[in-house]
Amino acid sequence: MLEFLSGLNDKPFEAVAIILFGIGFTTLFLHPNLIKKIMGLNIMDTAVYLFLAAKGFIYGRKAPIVVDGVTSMEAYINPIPSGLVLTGIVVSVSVTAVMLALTVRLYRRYHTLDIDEILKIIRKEGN
Amino acid sequence: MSKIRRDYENSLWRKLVRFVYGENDSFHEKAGYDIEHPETEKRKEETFFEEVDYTKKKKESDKFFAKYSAIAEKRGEKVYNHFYKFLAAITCFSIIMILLVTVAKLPSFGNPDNPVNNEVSERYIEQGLEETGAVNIVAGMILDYRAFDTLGESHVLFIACVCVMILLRLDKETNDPEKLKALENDRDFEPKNEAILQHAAKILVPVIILFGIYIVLNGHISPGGGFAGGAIIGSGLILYLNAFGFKKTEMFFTTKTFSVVSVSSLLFYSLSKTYSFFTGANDLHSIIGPGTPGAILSAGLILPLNIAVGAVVACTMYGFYALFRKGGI
Amino acid sequence: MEILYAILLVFLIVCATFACLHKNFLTSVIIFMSYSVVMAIVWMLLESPDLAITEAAVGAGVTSILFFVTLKKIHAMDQEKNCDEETDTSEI
Amino acid sequence: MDFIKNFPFFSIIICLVSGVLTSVLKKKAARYLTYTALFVLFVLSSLVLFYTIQTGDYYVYRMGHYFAPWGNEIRIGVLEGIFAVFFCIVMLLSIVAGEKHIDEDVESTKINLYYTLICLMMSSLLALTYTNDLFTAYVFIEINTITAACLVSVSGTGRSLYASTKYMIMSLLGSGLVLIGITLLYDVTGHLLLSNIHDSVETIMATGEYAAPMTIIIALITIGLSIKSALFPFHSWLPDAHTASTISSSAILSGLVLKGYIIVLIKFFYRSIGWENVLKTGINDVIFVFGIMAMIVASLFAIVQKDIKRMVAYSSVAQIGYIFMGLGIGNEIGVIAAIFQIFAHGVTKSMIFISIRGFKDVSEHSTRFDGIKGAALRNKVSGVAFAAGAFSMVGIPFLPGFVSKLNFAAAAGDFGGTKMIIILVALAFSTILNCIYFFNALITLYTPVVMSEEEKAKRSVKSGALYIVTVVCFILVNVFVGTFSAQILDLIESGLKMFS
Repeated sequence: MLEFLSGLNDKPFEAVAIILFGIGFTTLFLHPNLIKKIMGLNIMDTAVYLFLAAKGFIYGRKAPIVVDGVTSMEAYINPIPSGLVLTGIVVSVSVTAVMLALTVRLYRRYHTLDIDEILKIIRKEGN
Repeated sequence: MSKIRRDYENSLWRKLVRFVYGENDSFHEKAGYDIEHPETEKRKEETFFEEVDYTKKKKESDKFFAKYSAIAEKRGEKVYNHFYKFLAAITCFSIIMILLVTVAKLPSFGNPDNPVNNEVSERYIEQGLEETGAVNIVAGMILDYRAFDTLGESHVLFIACVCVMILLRLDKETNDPEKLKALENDRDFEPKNEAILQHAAKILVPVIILFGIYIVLNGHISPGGGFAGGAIIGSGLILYLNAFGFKKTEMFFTTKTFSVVSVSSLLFYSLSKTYSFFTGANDLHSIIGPGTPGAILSAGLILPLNIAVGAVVACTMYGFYALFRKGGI
Repeated sequence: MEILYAILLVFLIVCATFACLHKNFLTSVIIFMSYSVVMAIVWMLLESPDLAITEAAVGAGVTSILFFVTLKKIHAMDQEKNCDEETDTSEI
Repeated sequence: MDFIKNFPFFSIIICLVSGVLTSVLKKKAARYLTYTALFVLFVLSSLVLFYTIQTGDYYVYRMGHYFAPWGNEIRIGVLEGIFAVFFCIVMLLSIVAGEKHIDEDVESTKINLYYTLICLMMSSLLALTYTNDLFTAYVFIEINTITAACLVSVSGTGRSLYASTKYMIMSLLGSGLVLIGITLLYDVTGHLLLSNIHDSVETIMATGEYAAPMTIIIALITIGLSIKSALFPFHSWLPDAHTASTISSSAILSGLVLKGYIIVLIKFFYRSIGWENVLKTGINDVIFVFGIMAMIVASLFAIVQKDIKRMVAYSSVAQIGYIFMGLGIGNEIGVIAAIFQIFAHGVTKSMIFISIRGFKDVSEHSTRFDGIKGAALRNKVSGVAFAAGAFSMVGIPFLPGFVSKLNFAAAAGDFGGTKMIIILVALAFSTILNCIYFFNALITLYTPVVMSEEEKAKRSVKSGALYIVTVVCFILVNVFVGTFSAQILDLIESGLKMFS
């Protein structure tokens, strides 16, 4: 059954990134608790950025900082994924901050962190 | 016998199975912050009929009937819960398997002739130095080649801070009783001024902020840049706030400084980028030259932009913490 | 060198699963913090230092501080609600 | 390079700068700055539209000194021009109509922050229509998500906080899938620019080397964007979000936010994958099926609702189903009909949400059917507006809804085969369902209710003159889109030709 996964054995970082994406996605999707959902969201985002950073890596090449004037392409890895992931990390922080602010407001209003519980209270009280 | 049973009960595999099949007691936070689930307790000490007069018995049977219908409805909901959780677990598992299969077919890890290493990355590396003057090619790419993304990026951070302000800021003149109550008890959450934290902060805070400034200033030479340096300065300020309390921090960092610093650096960022985009699009000569690579004051606009982004990120990170903690910056 | 990759990656997966499965919030936030730090180290190994510094400062630093302050805020609201209703809640 | 080419870039920067400025201004100053900014935007976008119609071809605006694959680039054609003008009109009218009501719903000290959200929402919508780079689209999708979630939760009631959290979680699931789609696409093609991706996709489709991952990538990005634009199976966040938010937020959310993601999807299909390759992978049939299901099931849900706002929200889900069904048909006319439906639904649905707030004023803040009985007699203007919106949705001639239904039938006719039968049956059935719930709402609104004196006093609050003027403008815009639909369709057709 595992021969179609054989392509993964020389790709350790991508395989782990996809597994982490699965863990984060499942937690965000399944877990009723809000804080665990946000944690799942963070894990999902960092997993995608790990995948993107692993795509830029080239064996035997150094970080894209020009060292003593060498500017040939063979000396450095691909800088584009680093640029994209830098942008992505800040997006994850801002989304986490907004979600946590919503959680605090929800807890102040409903005194529970469980999103199904909140739905029941809303249905009962009507607001 | 029971010891084996108990080990089996809380072994990892049993927990995973129960997590997948959705009995939620292994995850349902008994110890955490949820209220205890009333109906599980209620059902245990449920008493049946005693000899009572007719009206009381009528009321009793109504309550009894209501409870049973509640349980029936609760069971319906439990079945739905199980079904929904099982279906959701299946969809997540299938998504992960599909992704694993696609990743297996993708170009291999780390070999030089991937489709990713094409003429786009070649130009960034080959002419990156003399076109942008930034030794750190990634910083050159972010703040000069693809600057529109990073412009959007710092506005993502700004809009997140505005959202947290809308949600958590407690203004004096709100008439909402819940907010006013929250306003008082936030005030008494002043940090506890322990001596240990204050002494540690006295040594650590200057070092952290100095290191953050170093990262911001050398953004185009060594790795780092506006985002990393700003976050370091922001956490230095948070440490200072925790150690010395709101009164001392408000001496040098109030709402006015926050809005002045973040708005002015965002405006500087937008206007300088408008200038460079406008001159670029209309093929006018822009007066910003790449400067001598390696020197601090080189790489054209990248240094001031790094300082602006560092200021925005530092203010926003500190703003997040202060808004959460005190409901105001 | 391969062994180091393997150890870190297995550590990442273990941290991620336990951060999501653990009942207590404070422990799962601490496990999440270690997840971010190890992610920063992995990015160092993948030759992208910019990401390592940013992930360490922003991911491990500020995100975890925000989680902690949310827990503190929730615990504070819990205390204040309790002194109205005198029901006990377990320590964090 | 004549000066008018800079206008799209200027409009994005104006939004960003005015967004930053309003966060520190006072309430009244922030409000008038937003109005002037949006009016200037409207003028700039219409000038750009006329310019692109005259030149008859798209042009590429290079952001900075470096050409496209290296630097950023925005691309402006007739279609982007129409979208920009449409966004400006609906945004401006929604906010001006909601001015008095925003003061009631939002805390007085935070109203300038509300206008910050509006400006940055506008900049993300414009950037999403103009951008030619996939990662810039992702960054502005994130800005759009955060602003939309905060627009829902700005009123601060428990229900709006819950709706905003649910919306945020579903939306972030969607953008997680979009992000992994973009990463895989970048990894396989090596480019982030939509037009360059097209050439690599052609070679991939030809050699078939990465053909399987290619379909998965298209599927991921399509599912991600359809989650964000509330296509049928993923629509559960939309009714809560639209019912709980304030007047202008619900108008903007249903009229504009959902459309931004559909525009990115169309751009992704047309420009980077190429319409024939999309047909080859068969993704459009999946969208077609979801669209048909949305039209039928969402309309059934709308009938059983007891709250008029939830009913209109479910009808939004049905109309989004129309758009995706149009995309799914597969021929050129289907896409044109879908794009026209984007305008028709945007203009009509925002007007309906604005008019519902008018009913809420005159019936003690209740939007349930028993509460608003006879409200249209008390608040004449919103009664007329709701009637116009309902007629347009149902498909009365001279109104946009009718023209889009006509186009869908024409597209079905042109395509022929079993799809044509399915479409025509679904169109007829969902129009009947539309009639049922919209006319039911109209009847309850127009039934006179005998009220005692003090009830009459309580329920006769007068909505401001500005509200009446803007609602009349909304009706005029609707009639304009309905009557001049032939010219608009030609513009869309010419725009679509230069779109790929």
